[in-house]
Amino acid sequence: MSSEKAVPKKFSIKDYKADSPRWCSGCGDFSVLVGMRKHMMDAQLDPANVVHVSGIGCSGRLPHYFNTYGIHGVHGRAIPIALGVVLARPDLNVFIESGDGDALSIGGNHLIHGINKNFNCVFVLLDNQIYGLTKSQSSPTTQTGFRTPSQPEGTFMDPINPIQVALGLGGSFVASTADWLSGHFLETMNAAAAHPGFSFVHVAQRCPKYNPEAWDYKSSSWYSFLNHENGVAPDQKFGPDATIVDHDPSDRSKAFEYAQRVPRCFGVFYKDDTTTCYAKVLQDKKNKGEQPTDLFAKVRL
Amino acid sequence: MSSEKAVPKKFSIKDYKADSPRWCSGCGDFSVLVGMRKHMMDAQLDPANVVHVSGIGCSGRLPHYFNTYGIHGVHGRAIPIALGVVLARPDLNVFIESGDGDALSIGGNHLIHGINKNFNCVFVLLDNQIYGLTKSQSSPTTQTGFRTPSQPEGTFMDPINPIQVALGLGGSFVASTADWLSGHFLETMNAAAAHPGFSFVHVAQRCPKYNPEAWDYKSSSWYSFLNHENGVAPDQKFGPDATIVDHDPSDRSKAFEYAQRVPRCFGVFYKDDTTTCYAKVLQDKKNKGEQPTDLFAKVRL
Amino acid sequence: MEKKDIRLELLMDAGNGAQSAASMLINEFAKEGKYVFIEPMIPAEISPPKRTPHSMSGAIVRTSNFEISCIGSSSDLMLVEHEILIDRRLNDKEYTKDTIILLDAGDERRNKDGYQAVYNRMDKLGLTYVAFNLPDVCKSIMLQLKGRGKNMVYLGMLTAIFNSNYDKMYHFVKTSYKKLSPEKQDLNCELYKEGYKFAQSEIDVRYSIESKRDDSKKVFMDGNMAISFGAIDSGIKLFAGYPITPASSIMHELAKIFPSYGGIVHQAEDEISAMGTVVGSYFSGVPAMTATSGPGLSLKQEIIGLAMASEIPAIIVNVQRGGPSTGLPTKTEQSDLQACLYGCHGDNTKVILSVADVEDCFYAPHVARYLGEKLRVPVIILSDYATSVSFKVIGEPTQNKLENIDDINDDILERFFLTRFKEEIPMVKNNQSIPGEQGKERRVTGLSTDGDGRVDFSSDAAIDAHNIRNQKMHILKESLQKPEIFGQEEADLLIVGWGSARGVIKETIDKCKENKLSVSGLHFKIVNPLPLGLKELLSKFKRVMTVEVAYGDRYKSAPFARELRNETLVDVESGVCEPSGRPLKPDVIMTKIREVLS
Amino acid sequence: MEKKDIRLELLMDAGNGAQSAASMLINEFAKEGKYVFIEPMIPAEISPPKRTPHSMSGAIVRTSNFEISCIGSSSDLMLVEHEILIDRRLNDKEYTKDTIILLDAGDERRNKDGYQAVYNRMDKLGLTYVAFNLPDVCKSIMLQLKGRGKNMVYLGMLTAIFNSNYDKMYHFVKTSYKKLSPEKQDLNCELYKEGYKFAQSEIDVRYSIESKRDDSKKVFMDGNMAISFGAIDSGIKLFAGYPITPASSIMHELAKIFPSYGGIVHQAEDEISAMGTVVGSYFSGVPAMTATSGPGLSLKQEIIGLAMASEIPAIIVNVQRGGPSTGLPTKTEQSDLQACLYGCHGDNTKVILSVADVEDCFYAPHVARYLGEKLRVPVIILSDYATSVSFKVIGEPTQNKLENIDDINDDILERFFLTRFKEEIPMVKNNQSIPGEQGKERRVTGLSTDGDGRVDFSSDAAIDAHNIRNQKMHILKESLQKPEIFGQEEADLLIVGWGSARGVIKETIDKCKENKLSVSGLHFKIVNPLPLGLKELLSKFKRVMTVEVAYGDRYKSAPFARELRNETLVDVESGVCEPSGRPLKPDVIMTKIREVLS
Ligand SMILES: Cc1ncc(C[n+]2csc(CCOP(=O)(O)OP(=O)(O)O)c2C)c(N)n1
Ligand SMILES: Cc1ncc(C[n+]2csc(CCOP(=O)(O)OP(=O)(O)O)c2C)c(N)n1
Ligand code: SF4
Ligand code: SF4
Ligand SMILES: [Mg+2]
Ligand SMILES: [Mg+2]
Repeated sequence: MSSEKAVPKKFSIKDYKADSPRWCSGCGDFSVLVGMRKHMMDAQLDPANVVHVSGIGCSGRLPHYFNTYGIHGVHGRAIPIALGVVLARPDLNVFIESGDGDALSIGGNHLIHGINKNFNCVFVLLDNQIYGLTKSQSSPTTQTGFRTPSQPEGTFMDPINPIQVALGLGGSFVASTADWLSGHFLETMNAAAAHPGFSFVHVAQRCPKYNPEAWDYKSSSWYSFLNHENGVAPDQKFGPDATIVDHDPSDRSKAFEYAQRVPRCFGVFYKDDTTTCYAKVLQDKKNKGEQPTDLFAKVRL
Repeated sequence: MSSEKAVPKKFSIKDYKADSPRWCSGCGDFSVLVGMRKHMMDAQLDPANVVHVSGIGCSGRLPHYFNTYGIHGVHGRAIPIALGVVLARPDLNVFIESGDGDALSIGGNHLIHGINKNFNCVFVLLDNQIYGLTKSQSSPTTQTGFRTPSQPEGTFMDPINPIQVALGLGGSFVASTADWLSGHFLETMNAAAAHPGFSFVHVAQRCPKYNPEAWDYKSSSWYSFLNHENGVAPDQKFGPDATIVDHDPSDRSKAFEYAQRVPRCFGVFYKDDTTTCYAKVLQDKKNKGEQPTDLFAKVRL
Repeated sequence: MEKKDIRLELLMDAGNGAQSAASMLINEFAKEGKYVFIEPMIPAEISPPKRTPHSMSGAIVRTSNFEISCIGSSSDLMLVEHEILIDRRLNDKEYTKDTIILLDAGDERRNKDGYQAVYNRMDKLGLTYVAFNLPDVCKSIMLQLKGRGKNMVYLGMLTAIFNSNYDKMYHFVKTSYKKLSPEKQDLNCELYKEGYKFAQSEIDVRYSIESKRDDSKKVFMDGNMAISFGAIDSGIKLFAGYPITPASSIMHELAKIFPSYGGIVHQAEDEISAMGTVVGSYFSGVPAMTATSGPGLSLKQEIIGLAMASEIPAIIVNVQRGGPSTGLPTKTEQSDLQACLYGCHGDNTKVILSVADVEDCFYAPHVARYLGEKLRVPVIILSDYATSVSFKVIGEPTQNKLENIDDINDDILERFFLTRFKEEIPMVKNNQSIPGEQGKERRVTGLSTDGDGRVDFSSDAAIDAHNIRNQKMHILKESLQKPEIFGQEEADLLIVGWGSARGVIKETIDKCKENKLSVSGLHFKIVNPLPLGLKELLSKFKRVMTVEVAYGDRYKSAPFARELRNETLVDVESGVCEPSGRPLKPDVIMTKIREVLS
Repeated sequence: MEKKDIRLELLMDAGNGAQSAASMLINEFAKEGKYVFIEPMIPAEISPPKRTPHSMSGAIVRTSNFEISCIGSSSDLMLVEHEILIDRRLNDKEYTKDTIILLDAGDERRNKDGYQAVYNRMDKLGLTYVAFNLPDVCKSIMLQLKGRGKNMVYLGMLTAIFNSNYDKMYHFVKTSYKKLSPEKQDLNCELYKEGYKFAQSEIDVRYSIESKRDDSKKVFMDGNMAISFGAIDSGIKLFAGYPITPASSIMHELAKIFPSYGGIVHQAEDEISAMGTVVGSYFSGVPAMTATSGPGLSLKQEIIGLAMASEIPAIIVNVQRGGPSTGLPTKTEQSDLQACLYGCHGDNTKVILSVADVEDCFYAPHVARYLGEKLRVPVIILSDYATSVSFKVIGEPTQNKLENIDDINDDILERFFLTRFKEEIPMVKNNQSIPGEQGKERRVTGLSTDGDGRVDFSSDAAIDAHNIRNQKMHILKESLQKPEIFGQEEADLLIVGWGSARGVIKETIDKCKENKLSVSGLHFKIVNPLPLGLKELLSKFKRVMTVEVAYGDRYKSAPFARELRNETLVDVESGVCEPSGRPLKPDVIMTKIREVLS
């Protein structure tokens, strides 16, 4: 290899494109796909150094559509698989895509421990408030009263609030955005990627097929943007009628408040770049490991 | 059967005793065993109507030692099994015993969903801050720096705070007590059993064998009691030097604060008797179900 | 063309209503007294982009004037929306020289080359096809319906082609769109009418089947509906499940009606949890069931083992789909047999039932309860994708409203080739009381115990428990009757299958009889344990081979062949063992038979 | 008594230090040039109450002047702390008429009747026993040590009884208690000395074994340590696990030293997660391993299937314990074979290695890497409780510091009866790049795909993938050599086993030779796939039977017998198949052999 530095290759959006998606038309997953490609281009990530990891669901198909490395795993287990990538190869950029069922129902335990371990990745929770791929059963975020084939008289438990849960579990970066807020989405992704640790990004995702009522993307009066110089700026193009709330993402108690607030908020709820990263600790241990000693020293007679 | 009401039989403590335990001497599980027997006697529960459900661990052996019904299940899955009992037989009194590894590591997802579903049971988390039965690996609550065979240079992640997690998940009853505070323990159990819904009781449990440093049961100056008429009174006999803090268990935000507080607190952090109970909703649906219609009506040609 | 047996296919882009059109058609067929069987073809994605191979959605309909028990091998008629779908579908090779393809040429202007390529392909294959263009009137009505409604045109066409009752069907169409506005309802009816007229005048293909009058009550349901109804009728009171294709519809069906029958449907956070809840319920004396498919089965293994070791009954429906791993969620396979048999660590004893058809689906829960509660073991009901989604017209089953399992009807046991237990079943734990019983309080555990249920790690306790658990299964083994034989008890060849293979085997053997081939068939419903006397039974045939929708080759026996080989030491070959995702086909088996016999 | 081969047992209440005393003793034995093998007996609870049957803890030590490969059948000497322990232990029937029992009668005053009952029992069994009372000096020193130290007395006694080197052992004791205060160290040494003196003067039992001089370097480790060292030497860089007996000590050992070798130890939140992390790591090009036992294996099944379908290597160590379910965590069994083979839903192809002894444990990770990476499949290494905890003195293995798997030593492959692959291995997915490789970006999935890795639900794609996956395994099958045979290639009887059965088979066949019995042995290390030519091999024997620590009976073949029957159609009987929790015993096999041959 030559010792001169190669002129950095400029990656264009098409360098991130792979197979064509098989979602319903109007599905918010398309916008997420586009937004994430944009983010990778913005960050000029070499596709060869990117790994997308997902579970099963409509959202779980995302990795197939990026021309990067990817693991479309099994239902609910994207986080442990991604941790394997991160522990093995700290040089890679790791993204996780998970649905509300995938992350909060079957995958709940890994979410607890992923957040707690705070390993470096961007975790994108595509919340369409429904099980898409299995044809519309209630998910942990389905709105109360919404009729589904598994709860035909209306979903009867109160939905879990994913942002509150992530904060409760001690998340070091907790943000929320929406698939249709393309500018806000992109900036959120950029901020998440810049954060060292487990960046939890909740995405309001449209499912026109099974839960069109979940998110009213045509109006913007029902939500607020959290605004701060250390956060993400409001998206006034796509969310012109949203109120704007100033919120310092280092304030955890306030973050809890905003997480529970009506109208609901998009933006960065909480961020702390100083939390211990599990993978980093382990990698440091390994790197500072003394030189290999005699393997059998201890057991030799 | 005679139509006259039978005179209620008075159950004595020995009616709750079964096999003799196989724990290390000095283990806090003994105190929990005694405390729970006392509670059952106080409440004059018919042993035939009690079911203890546990996972695997030293703590998981508890059900064997009560002369009631019991299921010593598999590691981490006591909650789903107990839910089965509760859904099937709302007439039974259901207790769950789970260790810190059982509940917070492998069983984390069921804890999320057990708390969220808020079905009627008393959930006892025996927190010795260590994996006892498998010989002392770090658990999610092991104190930072504590050396264990799995993290021999010292446990390096910050411990999970079980009380904060339970509150974050929306627990309807969240309390903490200690195995050696026999009066406080008993009262906490009584309060938990009286609560309709998922009563989360955290128990500081001594493991003299593997983690004697976790809880300093000989002194009481390092903790406080939360005190309130709707809570549990301080245990001044066993905790004479503990400070006393007034806390109204209906105040969730304050509960969060106390959960994170140093010195740590014992008592009822939060209680809300009005939260929807999953099992009850399902049972009501079933009970109000119209009379059986013709099974084949819909499919008959 | 007067026929006894016709298979037709309607293939459209997903979301265009092929399945609902087909089910209207066969409803009418069924009312006319025909026998019908319908297998929907469902894409694995919700609404994959149209005009791609992935969007192929539709239905295969087989109708006849005699009882049919499988979907058959190839279609007589295929009505196809565009060139990509037929191109995709031809790969499955479910056609013959006599197959007629009606190809809508409406998209030809969008892809002339594509159409031409398909025409060439069909020419090369020697297939008869008609490329048609719908009349403009249809197109303009569809425009008013925002592009929808083509399925009604096709339904009209099929009504004409099959000489079905136009008036009744028209009425049916009219009443089927209750949720639409009256105008839209009318437009759909119009489309139906225009399709009928179009085919009447322009399409020169006709089929008819003489309808049989049969006044017995008939019901029309698919395998999963039958399991749900069966669960209710068998006295199960709790269902715990987690959504997974193709098992989910059992939960959906129950969610609608279970509460009226005193039942509870619980959607758990995952399959492990659902399994735990079933165990908790059954321990408490309330019969409970879960339903899942491959990946979910893998997750449930640990708790299935707990149920077995702690002698708690549990009913698990596993609807097999294409595998391994996430595999092909909307395709059929029979590859989970061994995961059911051996999936859980340690020595395993459990009962595995399989279902041959929709009727079996209805009665399997009854038998599962009987065996599960008598033996106090987990019982797995193995169904498969094809059975779960295939609708069939069947005689209305008698309702049992079973409470106490001892009241189970002998006929139901007979259906699964089972004799009622005559002896007491031994238990590892002598006390098998349920909560509430006073003075009999007890604890169960997955740890080794003695007969009193006390934790005991001694060799004696372990060996005793192993012996008793296996003894229970052996009692069942001894209670099994000879499985169902089609044809002679001695012949040149025996084909063997289980579960959904029954219909295909039956039909194949019928054909063999017609062709005077010395071939018999053997079919199993209970696949674990296997009955006694199998070695003698198989030894009467010169060759024995299985037919399975599962992998096998010269080095590796297909799953059921493997079990039979071990059990009998007879050289059971893996005859037809192609996990293609499609059900077994009598023609493929016939070809294999001729090859073997030649 | 001059002997070639002695087995002794030290049984004490849990927590009293029997195991550490025994390991000091055998360390010294080993240094003296004896061959040693030690099997600890560990209760399933941490410190069960003393003076109960549950508290039995101890060690069985076998020592000899020839290479030994199993723990044997019965003990020559048992030194036992009190009457309850010997009573419990007699149930296991590991004694002969020649067994001498030294029973500490110190507790006799607490339970005269109990002692008497045991004396009666031993009398009835015709056993020789010596009830002894420790001298008061020991008691008073132990008092100063708060009741501890009895194990040192016993160690002193054993030194005398075995004519071992007192000075060296004294020194060893002295340096072994570094963590104690100097006074306590001295007290322990005192106790040791007093024990020695006591036995010298009061106990009239002596054994000696002529030590062989052998100057080659020796190491002393148990199976799990060997696996840990092997993992490091084989170039594995990541370990992800969840604690479970008896697999945990692999994680513990690695946690201590792995970082110095560039490795990472990750304690996951559960077994599913650990498995996922292994897959993520291996996909990224970094060899990774997990280790578990039965219940954990059941949980891992789904992701093992993902690894298989998506062609990601993964190394899974499964240390078998007593089952089913939670079973007997500190007892041995070989009952997970079929869960490994078939546990995951759908058609499964994976490699299963088993280990015969401590040396195999060291090399198994190398072979697992070789096969896993070449074939890109999951590889399971099957060990068992007995192997995992049994210490053995072995020649020091050569270190390989393997990086590229193609550099693996032929000797290592040979050890597992394997030939290096000569051909290219076909892959379902043509592109098998790892992250970082530019222009070769790819996605993997558990869904069905075509050769380009694109999701494809067509029959053709599914069939192709099935074929290629199985073809890979067949290439391995064809690369397997004939497994190890003990004795002649033709005989009246062949006994067959796998994994930890090797030593017992070897020893049994040696005895058969001595007794001129026409019996051979066959042992497998790779248990899936099985080698070609087995039918021919087995057919040369009049009868074939397996010896397994797993359940089998007249109706149900033991697991390995079942596999062989299917593979060969030879009537392989389940010869010795008692899942007692104890390792196979040559004597039990001999009895069976005589029964069969008579
Ligand atoms: C172990 C397992 N259980 C169940 C399924 C079936 N399944 C596939 S996707 C899915 C849920 C999808 O919902 P969500 O995670 O919200 O994703 P979405 O489709 O809405 O994007 C389920 C239950 C599976 N594939 N594997
Ligand atoms: C599936 C499974 N994984 C692992 C184990 C091993 N195991 C038994 S108990 C236990 C943890 C015990 O810790 P904890 O839950 O804190 O209980 P304690 O013993 O401390 O009371 C583990 C990992 C098991 N039995 N099953
Ligand atoms: S079902 Fe919903 S989430 Fe899935 S592809 Fe369609 S619109 Fe998107
Ligand atoms: S190890 Fe700890 S928790 Fe377990 S029995 Fe002993 S003292 Fe109790
Ligand atoms: Mg969703
Ligand atoms: Mg613990």
